[in-house]
Amino acid sequence: MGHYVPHTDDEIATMLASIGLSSLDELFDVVPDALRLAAGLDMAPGLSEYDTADEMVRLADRNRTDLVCFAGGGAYDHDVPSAVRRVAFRTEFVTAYTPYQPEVAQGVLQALFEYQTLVARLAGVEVANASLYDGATACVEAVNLAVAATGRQTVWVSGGVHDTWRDTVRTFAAGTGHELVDVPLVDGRTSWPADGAPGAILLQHPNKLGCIEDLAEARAVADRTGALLLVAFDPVASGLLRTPGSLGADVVVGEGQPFGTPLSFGGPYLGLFTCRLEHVRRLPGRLVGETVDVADRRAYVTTLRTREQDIRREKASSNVCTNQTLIAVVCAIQLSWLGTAGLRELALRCARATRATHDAVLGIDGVTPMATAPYFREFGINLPLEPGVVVERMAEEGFLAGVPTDGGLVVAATERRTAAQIDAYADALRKVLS
Amino acid sequence: MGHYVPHTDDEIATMLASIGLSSLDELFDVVPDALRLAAGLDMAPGLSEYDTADEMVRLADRNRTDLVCFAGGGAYDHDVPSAVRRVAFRTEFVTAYTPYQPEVAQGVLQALFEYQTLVARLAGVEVANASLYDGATACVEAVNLAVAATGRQTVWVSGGVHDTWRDTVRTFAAGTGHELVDVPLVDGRTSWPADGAPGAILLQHPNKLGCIEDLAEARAVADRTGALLLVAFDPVASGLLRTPGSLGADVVVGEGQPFGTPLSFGGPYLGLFTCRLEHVRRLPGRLVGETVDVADRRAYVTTLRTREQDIRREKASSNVCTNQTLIAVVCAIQLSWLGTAGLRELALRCARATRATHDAVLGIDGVTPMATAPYFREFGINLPLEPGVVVERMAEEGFLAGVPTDGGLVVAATERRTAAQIDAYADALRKVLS
Amino acid sequence: MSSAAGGKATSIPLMGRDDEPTIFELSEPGRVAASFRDQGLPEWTAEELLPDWALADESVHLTEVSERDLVAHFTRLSHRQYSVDLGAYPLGSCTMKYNPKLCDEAAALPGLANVHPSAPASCTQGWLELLADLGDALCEVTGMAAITLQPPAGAAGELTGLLLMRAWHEAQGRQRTKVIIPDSAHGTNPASVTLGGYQTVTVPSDDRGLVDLEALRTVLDDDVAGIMLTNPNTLGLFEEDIADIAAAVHGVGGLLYYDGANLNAILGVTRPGDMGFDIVHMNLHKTFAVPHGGGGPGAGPVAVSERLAPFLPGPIPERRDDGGFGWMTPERSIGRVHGWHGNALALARAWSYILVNGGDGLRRVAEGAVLNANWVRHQLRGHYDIPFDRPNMHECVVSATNVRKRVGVKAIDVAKRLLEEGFHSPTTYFPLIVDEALMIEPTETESPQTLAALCEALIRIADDASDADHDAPRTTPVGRVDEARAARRLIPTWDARQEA
Amino acid sequence: MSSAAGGKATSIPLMGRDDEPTIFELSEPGRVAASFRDQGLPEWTAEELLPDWALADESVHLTEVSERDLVAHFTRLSHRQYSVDLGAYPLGSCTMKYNPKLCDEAAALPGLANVHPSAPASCTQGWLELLADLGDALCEVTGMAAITLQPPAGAAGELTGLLLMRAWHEAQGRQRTKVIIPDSAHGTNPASVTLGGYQTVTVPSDDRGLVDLEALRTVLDDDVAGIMLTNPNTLGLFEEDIADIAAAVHGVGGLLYYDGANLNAILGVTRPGDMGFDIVHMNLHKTFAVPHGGGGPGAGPVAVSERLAPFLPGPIPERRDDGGFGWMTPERSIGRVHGWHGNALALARAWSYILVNGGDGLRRVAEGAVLNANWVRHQLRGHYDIPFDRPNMHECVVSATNVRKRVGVKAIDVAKRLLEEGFHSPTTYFPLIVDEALMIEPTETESPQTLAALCEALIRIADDASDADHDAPRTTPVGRVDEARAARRLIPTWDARQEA
Ligand SMILES: Cc1ncc(COP(=O)(O)O)c(C=O)c1O
Ligand SMILES: Cc1ncc(COP(=O)(O)O)c(C=O)c1O
Repeated sequence: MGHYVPHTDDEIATMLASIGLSSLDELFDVVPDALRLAAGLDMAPGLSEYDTADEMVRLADRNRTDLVCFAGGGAYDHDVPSAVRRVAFRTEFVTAYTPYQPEVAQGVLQALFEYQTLVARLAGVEVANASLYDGATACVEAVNLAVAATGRQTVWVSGGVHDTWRDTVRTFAAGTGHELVDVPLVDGRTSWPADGAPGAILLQHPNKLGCIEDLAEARAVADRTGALLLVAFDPVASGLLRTPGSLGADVVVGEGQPFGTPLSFGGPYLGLFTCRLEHVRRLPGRLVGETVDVADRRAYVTTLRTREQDIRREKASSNVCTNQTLIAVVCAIQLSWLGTAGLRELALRCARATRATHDAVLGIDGVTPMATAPYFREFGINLPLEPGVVVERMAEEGFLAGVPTDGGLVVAATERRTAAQIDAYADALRKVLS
Repeated sequence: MGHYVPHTDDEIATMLASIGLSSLDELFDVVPDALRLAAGLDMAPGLSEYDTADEMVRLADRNRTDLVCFAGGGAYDHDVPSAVRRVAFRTEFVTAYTPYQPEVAQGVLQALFEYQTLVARLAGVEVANASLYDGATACVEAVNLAVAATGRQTVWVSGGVHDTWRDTVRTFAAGTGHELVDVPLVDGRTSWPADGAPGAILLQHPNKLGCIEDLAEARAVADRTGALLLVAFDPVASGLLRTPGSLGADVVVGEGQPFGTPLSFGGPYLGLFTCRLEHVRRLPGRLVGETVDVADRRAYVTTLRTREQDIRREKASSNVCTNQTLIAVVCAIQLSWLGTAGLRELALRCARATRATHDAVLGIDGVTPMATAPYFREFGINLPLEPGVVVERMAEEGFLAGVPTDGGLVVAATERRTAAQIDAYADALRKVLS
Repeated sequence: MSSAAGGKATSIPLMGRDDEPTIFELSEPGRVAASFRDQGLPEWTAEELLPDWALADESVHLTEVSERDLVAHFTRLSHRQYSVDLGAYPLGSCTMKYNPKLCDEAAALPGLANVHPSAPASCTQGWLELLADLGDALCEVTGMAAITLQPPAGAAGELTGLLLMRAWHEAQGRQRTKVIIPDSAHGTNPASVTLGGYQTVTVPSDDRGLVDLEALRTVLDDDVAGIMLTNPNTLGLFEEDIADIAAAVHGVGGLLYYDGANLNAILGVTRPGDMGFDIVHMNLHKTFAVPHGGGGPGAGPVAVSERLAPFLPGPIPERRDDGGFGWMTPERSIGRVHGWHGNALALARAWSYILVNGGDGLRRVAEGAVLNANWVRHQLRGHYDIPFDRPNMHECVVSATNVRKRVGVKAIDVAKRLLEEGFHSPTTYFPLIVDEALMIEPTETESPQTLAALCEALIRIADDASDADHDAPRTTPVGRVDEARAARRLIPTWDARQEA
Repeated sequence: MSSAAGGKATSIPLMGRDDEPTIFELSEPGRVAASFRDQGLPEWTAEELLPDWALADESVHLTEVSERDLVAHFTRLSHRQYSVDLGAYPLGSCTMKYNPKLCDEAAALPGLANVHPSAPASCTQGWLELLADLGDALCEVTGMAAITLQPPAGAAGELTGLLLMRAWHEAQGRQRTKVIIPDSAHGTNPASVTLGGYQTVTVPSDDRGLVDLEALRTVLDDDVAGIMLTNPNTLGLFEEDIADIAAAVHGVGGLLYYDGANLNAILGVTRPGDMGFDIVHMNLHKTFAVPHGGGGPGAGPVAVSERLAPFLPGPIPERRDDGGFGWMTPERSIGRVHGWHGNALALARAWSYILVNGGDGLRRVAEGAVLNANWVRHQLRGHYDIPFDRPNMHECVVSATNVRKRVGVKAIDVAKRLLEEGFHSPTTYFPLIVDEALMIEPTETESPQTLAALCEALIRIADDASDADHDAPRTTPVGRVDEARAARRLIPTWDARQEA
């Protein structure tokens, strides 16, 4: 229906005439006949807005949103306050482009400056960029930075990094030629090789089984091997745990979805990328900095642009252009809404719900822990049944039971989970397993 | 929980000290002890935002929104495009107050100026105010204006005016002492008394049975009796029918809900009030006018304020202060979205759906028309069963069957109703009546 | 305290100076935004459906714009509009507090918004429960026995109340002609009195700024139907003699009407019912976080004491013994005052606000509002006249008389200057008994930092006042607007302008 | 045509001059906005739950603000931001078209937004059907056989495409080292080539602004893995020799990669697949109405021809014979390129956009875009240099060289001046082969009135250019920003500023 092309027939005729054409087809005379799509696209004709909305609702209704969520694995079921939604999705933020003209983009630029400050604090390092795609691709960029910084191609990757994140790192390593060495978890903690000279060591904290890693030890390994320490962290954990930066991480990346972004079937999410100041010139993606305007008024602008692809081209630190700015704005607003006390409270409530869930399910026959190491907001269990089957059966009971990994199931509980839901979950699991 | 009082305990202490108090209670020392609420309010403590939202959802889920709507009677089930919702509820419109300071209220003022223009055009008269509460109270104000203008207390009120609207007019007449004379419908049209000298005659067009009134005749009656002609119109009808103003109405009022406002269980709706220029000094409520600022720039401001209660006090033309501005803004945006062609198309589609429904149900045994006069977007039927019972039974079948009146049922169909829904409706009604 | 003020709209000057063309100027023949769903019906023509005599010769001309231009036009207009979400709005008597966003979302729930008002009770149990719960809560807050939620605004509540007064007196078999209001009353009070069929008798305020009890006694006789009061009154002062006033009015068989515009000040502290009031209206758009929407919609429920309950407008939601809900109409009801059930979605907002605050939170609201207003009065002392310099409640009324005498700068100039400082202006020239009145209601949602910045600005304005202030505001989308010309040369529509 | 321009943000020139304090300056110790639901769990302390060695000594300091101040702060920031919904955004290569609001609402549907990405297919049939439908539609639009929806942006799509190229060549048992790109290519192309493990070989454009076929032939050898092209290219010109180019590249066993940033120009007119391309990425945030969000998120699906399908990232949604949907991973998949399924909600927006437009509507989009861009080129002729003055597609690149020579006013000055006129600037200094380049892409959603106003402004700027233009913009929230200083004296966070 092309509702969104405003031109009237008269206007089209006038405009065509003024450029010396007599039909819209002539606009495409430069396209060789052989390449013209004679019959047009083989697609249904356009619908009205309302029929379109009805179809979208039909599709949405075919998803189970009634499931009480105990799944995590990098995507967490947190509450989002109305204020954050309302403000973050104001059309000035939603329909703006990259702030190439800072004089009319102070809104987005300042929001990103505040975002960078908040995220750098969570990571415990000096610099955060203006966002990357997601946690998985942030790991890829961290590896690239480290290899460039150390000139060493080998990277030790902990088995505690989410499976899909490791797969992603591996996919891109095929292009860069990095050599990835898988490092196993032993009772829920990464056990590093005795020797070797990697350019970087990458681990996740807390890791995919929910276990809290020994970052001090990891730092020691990095020092011993001359590698950079790359930590994929859960930013919510910084509400209670020491920050990776404070424990010596060189690059700290993570997934920002927990701050204001719904589960969204996996995207758009938010790639957090932070590092020590010494690495800022290798930082991937955009960076906003404070400066002044001609009248010496405070102003913000994207800076150190010479790192970027549009200027440095094949020598750029990364190929990232479009990032996840709007989600970064959401994150900044959500973190401001939580505030210092709220972040701690959020982390504490996740930990409490997880402990309660842990205690409830480990009482069930045949359920054993995947690891004994301390956990924060999720934990792994071994089951007498294939985890995929358990997930399907639990769905029939109204629960998303968890995320299967390493033959077990990782169960997460956020501040949204109540005692009643946790009890019901345990009862359902007992029923499914019996 | 008082989440919305920002003060910290330290700040409260500092502020109290600076005004010479030592406790919050002392703020209320001026309230005699005998009047103090010692025990506090007998109400539950505050909830979190999320628990509050859950409770609101619980209540919302107890309403049947699955019913396919064939009810009208002044509240119509129209589609509202996303663009209208998104723009009208921008926070600058939602959280602004009455434009007492025009220099910082040009947004609302210009939107109202555009609203007044659009609504005056629909009515076919020169002036529209900035909104009243709803269609029913707009009728009250019309009667008050007419009585003041003619100095005659008697008002002839057509039986074709919605029952609830007539009740409302009657309620307020108790205060003003107007004498209301009910004028009956005969086969769907108002049949005016031969003689009498009313200050005004009020009819609805199309009327509560959906029938198109003979406004030319009404004008003749008004001329003969020296009364003002007050017409409560359906603004959607102006998409096809002659406007009341073009047929001689002095005051044209109506319900603006059909333009962008969901059914909303009856409110907030929008009282449309328009009249001929000669009556502008008796206009109830606010009026926006165009003017200039000191620099001769175009500007808008509320005008002819001397009519209003805050200045004229007991001699004011009305007591209205707060009106329905936001709904007027919604209406202006919806009318702009519909546009000239869209309004006509909307009216035509309502008329088509209503005709199709009419033809489908009148084929059913025992169903007879309440009137044979031409109808526009709803029509009345007599049923072999008590209409209230039919409505209940039809609800079980998934339909809101219509609005009962005068022992019959008035059935309406908008542009949202499809051939399939109309057939299903007729089948259900056949089933219910058999 | 940190330097920056949260509630100061430091970006206010951002609003466009360039004027925005009207939607009519953006209109272009043939442009269309509208689209309609596929109905699958025969495409009957208008002529096939309707009689010729009824059909218009040509369709009403509205606009012809694209959705893109429509959205941009109204978005740009929104950038020319001040609002609570941009900055502080200390507009006395209007209670321009911050309204929690959760209330917006509650009111937008499809389960509430997509319900036809005529749907039978069996299909609207959620709505009925909500309205019944809200009614109970409002009765508890005001100390009354029964309530109607129909009145769509305060003034509508007032008139409803006066009609209840009239019905009650008639039921007692007496005709009364007068209603007393104080000289500080809001304009809607006398206007409503007239529409209620009564004459207004004005009673003066004494030097405390309170109702002059002696003067009141002199006008009280058995022709008095009742009295309308706000408490705290429009000066923001608590009517300390309210018990005596009530006794005196009741003594002559009159009723007391409570104008609830200032209820925010006493939530959980004291109740109109306990003060002796018989009829109470509330402005949910002031006290219970219904946003003002540029002038409305609001909601003005009216609560009454036991003896007036039988006269309330109907229908009223009621709890059934089976736990369900239904509608009932009081036997001696004055009839309905709204086409349906009042501004229902506004009522839903108010309910969500009450739920989130709870009884404890509502008391905090009053404490915050009164604390802020008293703090402001103390700050302004010495810079503005304070005609009634005593502990106030939720608002304080100061006067620019001294400034006018000194440099000829009036309250309106102060108001316009404040706009330049990034704040909305206080209410000016009301109440009428204070000249050069500036009525300041900070509300509880503004922080001490914001109040400090507001007071600094007001003080700077008073101390540095000069002739130049008559040219204020200079940083707003338009400069001072010529109101006189608007009335002299009336242009109420775009069409009138075309002819003009 | 009416005088007023719908797309001109006439309110922009006054966006706030006052700067807005940072959220950190608004922060006040003890202030809280957050609230949490009642979990009904034991209130274990952190020490009871976690080992001491892991616990932080003090919590990370974020902010301490009220919800009211939070909302006002970000609302005011939004008033300091230009956006498509405020006015025209003729930013070449970015396709800043108006995005229908219905797409926003589609993406906000709880049934789409509240689904965990790990939920089993049995619980996400709606999502799988949506993704499968979208994939089919995008394959039809591009003329390809299979697709991955995982890449979250164009650059990610490029790199995914290059890894597919590499995997394919390896499967053929050969190692190739070079990828050819034209000198007019976007920066992400060479950057992606490097990350794909290839060397970039640049081929010049000829005097038509098209790939120099002869020059191309000279660099083609069996070490060439493939070529990356946009068509229309970044000059907005259609590569007329594309068939010969494809033949030549395929002749040496290379693959053709299509950078879909300019797909808007050819929707329903011609297809990369028909031109001979093997791999195609689309920028759904350009062509399919995903709003840019201030820089993202977008979506960059990659479609491929039959022979490359087995290498696609997985999992991929597939239709089951029983009518249901499931996930499958191609047997020789290069692996995943995103943590989950890509920017799913952006994909949902795109699907709603395709549904509402349909095949017919998409062709109209291309027609409107190309018509607008050609009309603009004709208007600007004589005022700006037009290096390649021939029929263009969706955008035209003009040069301010003449203006610079005349009065020393550069492309950047023209861009800043245009901000004063209430429009966003065109893309400047890209493509690199045009000096003082101004790359103008009006998009199809701007009306002729808007284009006329835009061209008038651009012409006025060129004709009246003077030294004063170096001071532009003067009416924006801030004046010209010192970018050099930002890099020299790096302040990437509020904390760095405190130390600085
Ligand atoms: C003291 C007082 N009474 C009555 C009213 C009228 O209320 P409404 O505007 O809701 O009709 C107001 C409103 O400003 C007021 O301030
Ligand atoms: C021609 C061209 N190619 C590639 C890209 C990169 O796409 P994205 O920004 O989505 O990564 C762009 C974006 O501006 C572009 O214009």
